[in-house]
Amino acid sequence: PICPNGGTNCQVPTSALFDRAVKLSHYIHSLSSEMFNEFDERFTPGRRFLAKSGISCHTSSLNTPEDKEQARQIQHEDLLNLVLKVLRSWNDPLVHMVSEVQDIREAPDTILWKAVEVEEQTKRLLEGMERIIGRIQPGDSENEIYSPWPGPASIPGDENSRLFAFYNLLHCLRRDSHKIDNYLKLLKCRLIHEGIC
Amino acid sequence: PPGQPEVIGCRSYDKETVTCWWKSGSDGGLPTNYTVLYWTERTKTEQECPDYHSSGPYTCFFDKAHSSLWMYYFVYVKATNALGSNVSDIYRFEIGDIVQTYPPRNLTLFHESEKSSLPYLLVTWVPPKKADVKMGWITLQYEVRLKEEKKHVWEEHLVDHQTKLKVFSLTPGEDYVVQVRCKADSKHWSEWSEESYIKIPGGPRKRDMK
Amino acid sequence: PPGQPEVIGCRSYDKETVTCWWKSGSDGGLPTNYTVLYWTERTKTEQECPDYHSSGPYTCFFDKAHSSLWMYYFVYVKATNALGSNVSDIYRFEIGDIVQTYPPRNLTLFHESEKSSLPYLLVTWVPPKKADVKMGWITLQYEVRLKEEKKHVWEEHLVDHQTKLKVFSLTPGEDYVVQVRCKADSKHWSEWSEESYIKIPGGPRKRDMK
Repeated sequence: PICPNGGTNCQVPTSALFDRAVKLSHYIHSLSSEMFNEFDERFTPGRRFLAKSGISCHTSSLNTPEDKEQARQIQHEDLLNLVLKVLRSWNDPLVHMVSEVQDIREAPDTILWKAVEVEEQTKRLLEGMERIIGRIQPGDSENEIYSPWPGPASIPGDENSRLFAFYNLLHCLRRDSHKIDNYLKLLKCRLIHEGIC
Repeated sequence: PPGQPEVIGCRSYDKETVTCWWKSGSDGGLPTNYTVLYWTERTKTEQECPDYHSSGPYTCFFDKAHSSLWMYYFVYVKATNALGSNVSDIYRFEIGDIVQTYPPRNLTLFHESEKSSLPYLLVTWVPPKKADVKMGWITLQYEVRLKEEKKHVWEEHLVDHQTKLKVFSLTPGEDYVVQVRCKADSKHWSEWSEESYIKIPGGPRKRDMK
Repeated sequence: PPGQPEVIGCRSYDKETVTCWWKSGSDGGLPTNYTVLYWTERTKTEQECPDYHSSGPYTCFFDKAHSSLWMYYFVYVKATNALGSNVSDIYRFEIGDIVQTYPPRNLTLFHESEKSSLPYLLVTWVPPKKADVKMGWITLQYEVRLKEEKKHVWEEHLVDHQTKLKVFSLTPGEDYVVQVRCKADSKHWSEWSEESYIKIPGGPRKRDMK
């Protein structure tokens, strides 16, 4: 079969891959923010979650750029692989999140639907990132290390610690999905629009 | 052997799932078996159509789990009977190329003459079903067409992303028919919506009619 | 001792730097000294506000060197005088959550009636100052609103990332007022831009006016 680019090796244009990836990352982050805000409003008042030992994310060991200058200096290959690592680090926690939210008695239905949607769309985005990286830097990034999730840090039977562990997970998801969304938008400007968006 | 079958086309209504249509060639009166097969840009190995039924006869439906945003699909049909087999040409697509939504819905017409210095026809509609517009997944462009019922020439108006349109200077006393359609990611127009009708008030009183 | 001071709020115009506003409590007429203190999720040790002046009186400015995304900041004010001291509640934020840019600039209006079957108003603008859209550090969504000057109801249009909008079906002969605002990473809308005005040509010929 003849492909649009004339050859026989049909490929979705890289610009289209990035367009779809950015739409997905934006959507995942807005859902994650909504979930966190809804849970924060419902469960945090009076529980002083943050006064506890503070927030800790399983992905904090990944050396991600924290401001514009750092993001500007990092090579795009490294930034692409970072996005892939962060995404992979969320496979297991998202599966846990979907099952956990069903056991939280007063969790609003909207959080469950959004958790399922985030899990599904994150898988799609991960597939897309693997395509994009395969396109931009052919080479095996299959067995790249990522940040394994240690599992829920809650004391069995202690409802408050369980809610705090869930709060912590939602907070980290909101933060990491914002990072992914930011980095992808940067990469799209750099690689598709030659740095002039 | 059987005549050559054909993949007629593939379409995505929502940029998430895909339906392909196919037709058989001549089967010479022999019982002939048809198989829809596909591979993708990544998985070179051939697989069989996951669902022959959801979209009706002579179709193949790829649900979310079987459709990908990120790669090309290559689909063909194989016809086999006692005398041998025959294959269709390969139909190639990526989901971005085949998005064609359902038409817009709830087309409503309202003639406004009080609140405005100039009377106008207010046409409103809502995006088609299954087109996830709120997430920005699909960006839609709309086109409205209208004509006097008794005439043949349509007046067509492109209105970008708006879901309403005011049309000024229509002929008082005439009956109008209106339709709207939409285009997803500037690829394919949907079918036209159902027709809506309205009579524009005013116009020559009966007694004045010659 | 002095009354309780308060951190009113913090805002980032560019997703790179932060300005916080605070106000003092009652000082009972005694000379009272105010110190803004903060720590972050990472640097647990308390530090003093790096810059009390760049953003004007009763503020604290965190420049790029003192700003980092994806990290909680905890800010409070301490008032001290001869009778003792008092502290405000702690104001907690992440920079990503307090981004609120300046409004878009150079709002221009152009009525186009030749090029398309339907006349439209072309609204264009440029991103706000200090927002690094070019590099992709900030992506903006815009909202345009317009209304007939003599009316009260605004018509609103959401625009994704582009800096122009075609608005169809405006009433010929009427004067319109238009504004635009923007939102970074779907957090907080900026203020509305300055108003722009235009009279839409056409309208009922003077002769027809009763």
